[in-house]
Amino acid sequence: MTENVQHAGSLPDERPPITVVGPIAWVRNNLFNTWYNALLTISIIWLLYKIIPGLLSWLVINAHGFSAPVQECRADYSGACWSFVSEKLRFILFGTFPYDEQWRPLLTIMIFIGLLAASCDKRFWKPWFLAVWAGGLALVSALMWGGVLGLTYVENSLWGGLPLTIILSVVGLAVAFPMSILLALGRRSNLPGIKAVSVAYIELIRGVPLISLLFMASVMLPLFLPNGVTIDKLVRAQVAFILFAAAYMAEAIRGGLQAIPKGQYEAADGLGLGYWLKMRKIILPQALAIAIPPLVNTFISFFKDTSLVIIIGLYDLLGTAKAALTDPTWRGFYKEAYLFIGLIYWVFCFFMSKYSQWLEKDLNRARRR
Amino acid sequence: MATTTSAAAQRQTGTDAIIQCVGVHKWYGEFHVLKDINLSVRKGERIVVCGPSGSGKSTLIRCINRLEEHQRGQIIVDGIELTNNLKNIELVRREVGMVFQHFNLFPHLTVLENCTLAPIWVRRQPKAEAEATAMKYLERVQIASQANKFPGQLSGGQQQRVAIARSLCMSPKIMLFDEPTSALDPEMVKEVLDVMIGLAETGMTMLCVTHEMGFAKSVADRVIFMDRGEIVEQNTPDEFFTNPRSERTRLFLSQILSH
Amino acid sequence: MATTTSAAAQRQTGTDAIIQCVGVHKWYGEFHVLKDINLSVRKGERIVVCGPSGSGKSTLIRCINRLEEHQRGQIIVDGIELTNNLKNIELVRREVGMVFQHFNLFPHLTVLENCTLAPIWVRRQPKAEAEATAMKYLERVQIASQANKFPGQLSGGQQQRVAIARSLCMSPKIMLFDEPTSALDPEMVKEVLDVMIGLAETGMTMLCVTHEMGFAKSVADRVIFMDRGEIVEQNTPDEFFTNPRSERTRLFLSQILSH
Amino acid sequence: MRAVVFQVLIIGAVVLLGWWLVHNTLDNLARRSIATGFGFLEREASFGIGESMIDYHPRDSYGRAFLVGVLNTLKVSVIGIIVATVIGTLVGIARLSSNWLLAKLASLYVEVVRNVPPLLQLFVWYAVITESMPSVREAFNPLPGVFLSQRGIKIPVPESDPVWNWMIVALLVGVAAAIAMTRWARARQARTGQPFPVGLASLGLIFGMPLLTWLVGGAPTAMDVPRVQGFNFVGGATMSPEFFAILFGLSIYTAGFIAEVVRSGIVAVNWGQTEAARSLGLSSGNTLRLVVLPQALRVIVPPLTSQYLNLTKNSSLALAIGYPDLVSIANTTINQTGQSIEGVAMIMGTYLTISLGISLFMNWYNKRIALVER
Amino acid sequence: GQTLDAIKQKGFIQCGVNTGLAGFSNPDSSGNWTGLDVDVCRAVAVALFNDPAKVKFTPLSAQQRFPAIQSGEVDILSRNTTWTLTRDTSVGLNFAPVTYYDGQGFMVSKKLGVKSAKELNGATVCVQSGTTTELNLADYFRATNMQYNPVVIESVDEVNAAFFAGRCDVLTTDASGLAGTRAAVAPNPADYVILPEIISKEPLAPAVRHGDDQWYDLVTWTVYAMIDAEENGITSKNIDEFMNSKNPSIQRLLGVSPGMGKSLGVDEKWAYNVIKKVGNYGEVFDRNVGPNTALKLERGLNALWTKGGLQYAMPLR
Ligand SMILES: Nc1ncnc2c1ncn2[C@@H]1O[C@H](COP(=O)(O)OP(=O)(O)OP(=O)(O)O)[C@@H](O)[C@H]1O
Ligand SMILES: Nc1ncnc2c1ncn2[C@@H]1O[C@H](COP(=O)(O)OP(=O)(O)OP(=O)(O)O)[C@@H](O)[C@H]1O
Ligand SMILES: [Mg+2]
Ligand SMILES: [Mg+2]
Repeated sequence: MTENVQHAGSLPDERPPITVVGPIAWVRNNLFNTWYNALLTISIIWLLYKIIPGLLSWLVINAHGFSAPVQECRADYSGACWSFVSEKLRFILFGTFPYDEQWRPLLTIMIFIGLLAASCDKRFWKPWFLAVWAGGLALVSALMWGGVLGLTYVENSLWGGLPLTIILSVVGLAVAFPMSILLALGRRSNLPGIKAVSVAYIELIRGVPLISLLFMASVMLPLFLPNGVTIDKLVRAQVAFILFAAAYMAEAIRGGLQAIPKGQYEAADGLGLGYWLKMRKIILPQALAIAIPPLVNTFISFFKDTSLVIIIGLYDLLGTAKAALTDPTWRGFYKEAYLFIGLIYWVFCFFMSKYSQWLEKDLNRARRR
Repeated sequence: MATTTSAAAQRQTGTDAIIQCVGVHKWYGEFHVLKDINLSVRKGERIVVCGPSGSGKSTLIRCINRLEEHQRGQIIVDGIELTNNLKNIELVRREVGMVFQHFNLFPHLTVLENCTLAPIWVRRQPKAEAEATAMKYLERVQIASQANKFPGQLSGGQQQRVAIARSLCMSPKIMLFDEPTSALDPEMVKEVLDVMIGLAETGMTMLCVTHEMGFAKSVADRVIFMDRGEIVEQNTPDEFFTNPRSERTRLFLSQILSH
Repeated sequence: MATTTSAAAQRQTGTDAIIQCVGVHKWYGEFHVLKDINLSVRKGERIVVCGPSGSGKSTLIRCINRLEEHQRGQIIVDGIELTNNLKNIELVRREVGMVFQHFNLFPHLTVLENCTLAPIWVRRQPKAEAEATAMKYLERVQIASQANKFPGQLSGGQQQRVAIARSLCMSPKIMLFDEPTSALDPEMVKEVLDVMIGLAETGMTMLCVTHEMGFAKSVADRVIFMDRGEIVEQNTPDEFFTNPRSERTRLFLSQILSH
Repeated sequence: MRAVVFQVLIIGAVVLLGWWLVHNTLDNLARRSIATGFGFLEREASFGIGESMIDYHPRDSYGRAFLVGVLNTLKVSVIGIIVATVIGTLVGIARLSSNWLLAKLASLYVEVVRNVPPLLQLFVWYAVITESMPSVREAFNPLPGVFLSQRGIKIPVPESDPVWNWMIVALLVGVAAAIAMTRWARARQARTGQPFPVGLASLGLIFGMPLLTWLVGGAPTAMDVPRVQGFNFVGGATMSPEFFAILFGLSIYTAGFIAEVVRSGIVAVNWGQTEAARSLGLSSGNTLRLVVLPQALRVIVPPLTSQYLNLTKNSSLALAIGYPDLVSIANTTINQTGQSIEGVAMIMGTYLTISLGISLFMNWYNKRIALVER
Repeated sequence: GQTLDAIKQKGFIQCGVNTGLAGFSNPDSSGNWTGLDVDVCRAVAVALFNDPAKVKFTPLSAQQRFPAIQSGEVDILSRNTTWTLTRDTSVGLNFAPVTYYDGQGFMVSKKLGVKSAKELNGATVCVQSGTTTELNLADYFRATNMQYNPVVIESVDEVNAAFFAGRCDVLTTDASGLAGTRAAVAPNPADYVILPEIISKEPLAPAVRHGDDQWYDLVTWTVYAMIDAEENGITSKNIDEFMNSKNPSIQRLLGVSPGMGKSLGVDEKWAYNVIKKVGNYGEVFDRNVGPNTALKLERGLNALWTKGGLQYAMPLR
């Protein structure tokens, strides 16, 4: 009789054994759950033990502080020379922008960061926010070029450092974006002429390294233009970036377009929406939402790739760091320089990549509604 | 009996025909989908198209608003011949509403926006007016309370009703339905059929591909039976169901009714 | 009545038990999922496990072929105790077929390849032999004609039948089913249940988590009711449905049958 | 009709733009009396190249110098793709490891490597390699005849002997035999059900055949062992620090992306697949090989292709750290001959060819493994 | 001429410099361009506009420099460029007087015990790409029938870093660069020696495009004026004392007796301004690369001809 009703009442929940919860269980389950994991854990700890002290001593313990004179650094190379960074900070960040006016690029950076941060919020994904961007860009041009509002004129050959990196990538992407939409639509068009031109463009550009495009822009562009016509170096780099970014973004958008079911096209056709109306109102809003994560990935790689303009002698962040290293007094501290700008690049890219991951999850959740 | 029908059909080819297909042929690559289709639909007529799967029903309907292109013959809709002329195609599409099997609502727009999009952008109506019209039709399909939801939040039957309302908002002269209930769960079929019957009662010209024989019986003026790309039989519903002329029709009906 | 059953249960704990759980406990982190499970299954017995959602039915079944690890107590399957010993686990798994709620067919292999994969690689059968066996079982589940299709081309009910055939191809001594019909459309449920009933008739030892009470009534030797990680009641189907002893069982049955 | 006009206009515009550029260029070239044509390729290059897979001397032609560059680029790309795939796969799997430390370390790797410009990473790797290696005189000698130093890795190579040629033939025969044996083993398994240790047997064949040939050929042991003479090692074969830096810099950078590709591919395979396979009694190795990987691959291959293309194109960064790749050599050529149009055209043409080749191959492969669905 | 008119019209000189070469052209911590090449451009700006700020600098890489001057992107190329026949002719440049006499040399680690470049057979050599150095190196080893193994890197700093890390046995570049590098970059300067052989002549001179002789003259004579000032002992500090000098050649130089400015088409006080605002050649040298800078270069070939060097100003008359 009793076996049938095995437990007349509900058994109490018991505490799990220590092999299931608690720090010991955690260590067992996460570090030593199999023999090879145990082996791995031990070798990793050994490796960290070997690397970290040396790194720490160079970075911190033996390092020379932010105000150490260069002679002190030269006397002892066993630690980092952080005074290099403090000495060259403004040059690395702003390049050859007139020293007394460097609050302007600083403000520019902050405006961009503010705009970018705001753009991350979906509540701002409204048409009027484009106007905010336009206003922001106008303000930034006024700040950087000057010549208005009592600001002295600063020509763009003097721009450099972080503002240049940001301007190249933001403006590049902003201009490339509409182009890439056209290219993506062109590639999926059923007009053979348009399709051929789009495919040829995308594949040609994607098939060659950006560096050779930049190289062409710097060395050969003068040959392509009518005699005597020259184009500003910044503009050339910017154009090369736009051409390149457009091809890559077009492919990301094409992925989004392909994900839109055929029924959406047919329904739009059935309502009598013309081609452009159909694209603008029905297809693109959906396709772009799908394409956002790969687009953000493209943004990240382009932000990093701005470092290639060094090839054509523009001082972006990497360029200013290298130029800072040519100061006779401060030659040789390239580890410190690279570490510093590497960190700046990393911070920007890391936030973008985290954001894209978050966005992807968020959009997927929204789509499953 | 048969003579009456053919006489009626004869009369329909007259000038008040709103859709006219003359010797229409269509190929998909090598495959001959539509073979010499002659069809004429009067204003206000309600036609049900049926036939086995793959017989070209969808293709025919889709040719009428040029979602597919035919290769031979003429299709004239509301006095406009369908050619490659983009302007004409857009004109025709404004007058022809289409309801798809899979609804094809725009998922990024609310129900109301789905309904006002085309009136605002194609008919250039003021937004307020378009919304008023939309609400009117949404009420007619008994879904006005959901106007601000997104399609993804509605059941299949509700979605299909929105799709019908969306077409109606363009005040089309003709409505085409391509198996509007076949993607729905059985319980939801009735909701949609009711709406369609209501629509039929207003005198709308309707061309409907469906296997809902109850619907055909109660509202159709004419039933068209297609097989292998041909129109095998056209008849009144009564005749069609009780006294089909062709052997094929009989076979088809026996299958569908036994189901 | 009750005494007979308990006597039967007593006998089952004897040596011919093919599955034996003794005082099994399991935790997910802090959460105590299985509490002191004692269960013994004879060869050829057909057991249905039911109970409210989250009561640990799946977990119990999954412990039996070690897809989950238990932390206390003993599980002995076909004479082999389940411990961390990988060899033993693989031996047990060969003898235990499992059918999942979501089929888990291998989408990159044809139906036939799905069925022959394990016999070839685990039982080392020659391909021709494995295929012959597979075709035999595919015929038994009435799907032999689909042998060369890919799972993606089949309906849910067909897929689940393939999944059953796939398990049978390993000639397991025990079959475990974890809600095999709950992901199916109503029409397809019957197809699968028919196959399972057929299987039960061959005398296969079966442990089946299901809410199909009709199935339980017609084939189960014993119904086990679980709640909050405990086995609350074990009984013959007749007793279980008509005269449940525990209050909880009664509540559960009232809900499920009213459904 | 409108569409036709539109297309004609667009193509017309493209052609016009092209004509305008060509016209300007010709005009400018004439105006500045700059020579054109590929005649310069036959002129003497008269600059040295640090490493080359074929014989090269400064008195060789520009054309040959360029070929050296192309081969060097191919070398980095091909080996880089292999290394990056291996590292990336390992890191991707490590991110999914149940070992917390390993998983965290792997994600740290990915986050760092993906978010720092590759050019910067190359500088760092080059500095690390050149600074951490001992000098020639103090070269690290882990195996007899193998030396690690600031000049790179030196390994002994056998002195020329006809047996070595025969061994290469034997190697090829071994590979062919291994392929044949794999076929046979598959047939045998189909027939009898008995699997055959194909992996081990193939290894045996591929290495055993040359070994046998070597023994039969009288086992010549004369090796060209690297030894210090003057400034450097002479003899043996070299892998230079530049090659290492570009190879590992690119591989490690690209591996960060590949790791994510692999991880997402594996995650995309439903856990139920693994459970189903395991509950059929398949071992974990067979589960991975027969069930998980074939499904993961179809998610992995398309993005993997882009990564391969990126790696190939990024190899053009080699000029920053002194590896004589095709861009580096073309740059020097352009500088000396002033024929920038031809030079850049050759650079772009070569990369385009390589890229299209990779794309074609990967697309073919992708099609082969595509899933059939309803 | 065309170029000079254009310069006068836009009001500044566009000067192409190196993207960064210590002592010759490099931006300082506040982003101002400094260096010997930079000062030459400033001097020309002073001669023309009497304002050292009326010059804009375009940093150019080795590949870019010739297209830049050819296409008119820059008006003057003051970028440590070696004066060669091909560059004078087929690239289409006119070289102003040499501002720095250099020659390509070798630096090696003391530990190797090498005394002469003749002993370098089999050495690994670090060299910067895209310059004449790369060719001279090949020529030298071919001429002496020795083997070498080049490591060709794009930027000077990377070349230097590689050498001091021990990647190469030999560092080759212009001797000026070698000395400077040893002084400033070497972890321990005493560990390195510069070999006595100079394997090439590297006269570094500012250059202008063919086609505007007036502009060329102005650049040429600005350089001569600076050298001439040093010959006469005139510096930016003491120049005002010389205004009363009775020496007619000084009077001509400083514009006290007019004529020189007019024939160049600039202000009569052009040379005065140059020396006052930029300095004479010696001052410029000392300020940028001289023994008191981090580069610690000796005058050597760049001493005045009167002191055993090669710097020799043509007579201003
Ligand atoms: N895009 C296409 N390319 C080639 N063949 C097509 C295409 N679309 C449809 N077909 C073929 O044309 C024939 C008619 O298709 P249609 O969709 O008109 O049939 P249907 O009568 O609507 O059938 P169902 O009841 O299954 O919807 C079918 O055999 C179909 O396979
Ligand atoms: N991997 C896991 N980690 C933590 N908790 C889990 C895990 N798997 C299951 N659980 C929890 O364990 C309990 C029992 O789960 P189980 O799947 O066995 O229930 P079930 O009886 O099969 O329910 P259902 O009828 O919903 O399938 C549930 O409360 C569930 O939330
Ligand atoms: Mg159809
Ligand atoms: Mg369950």
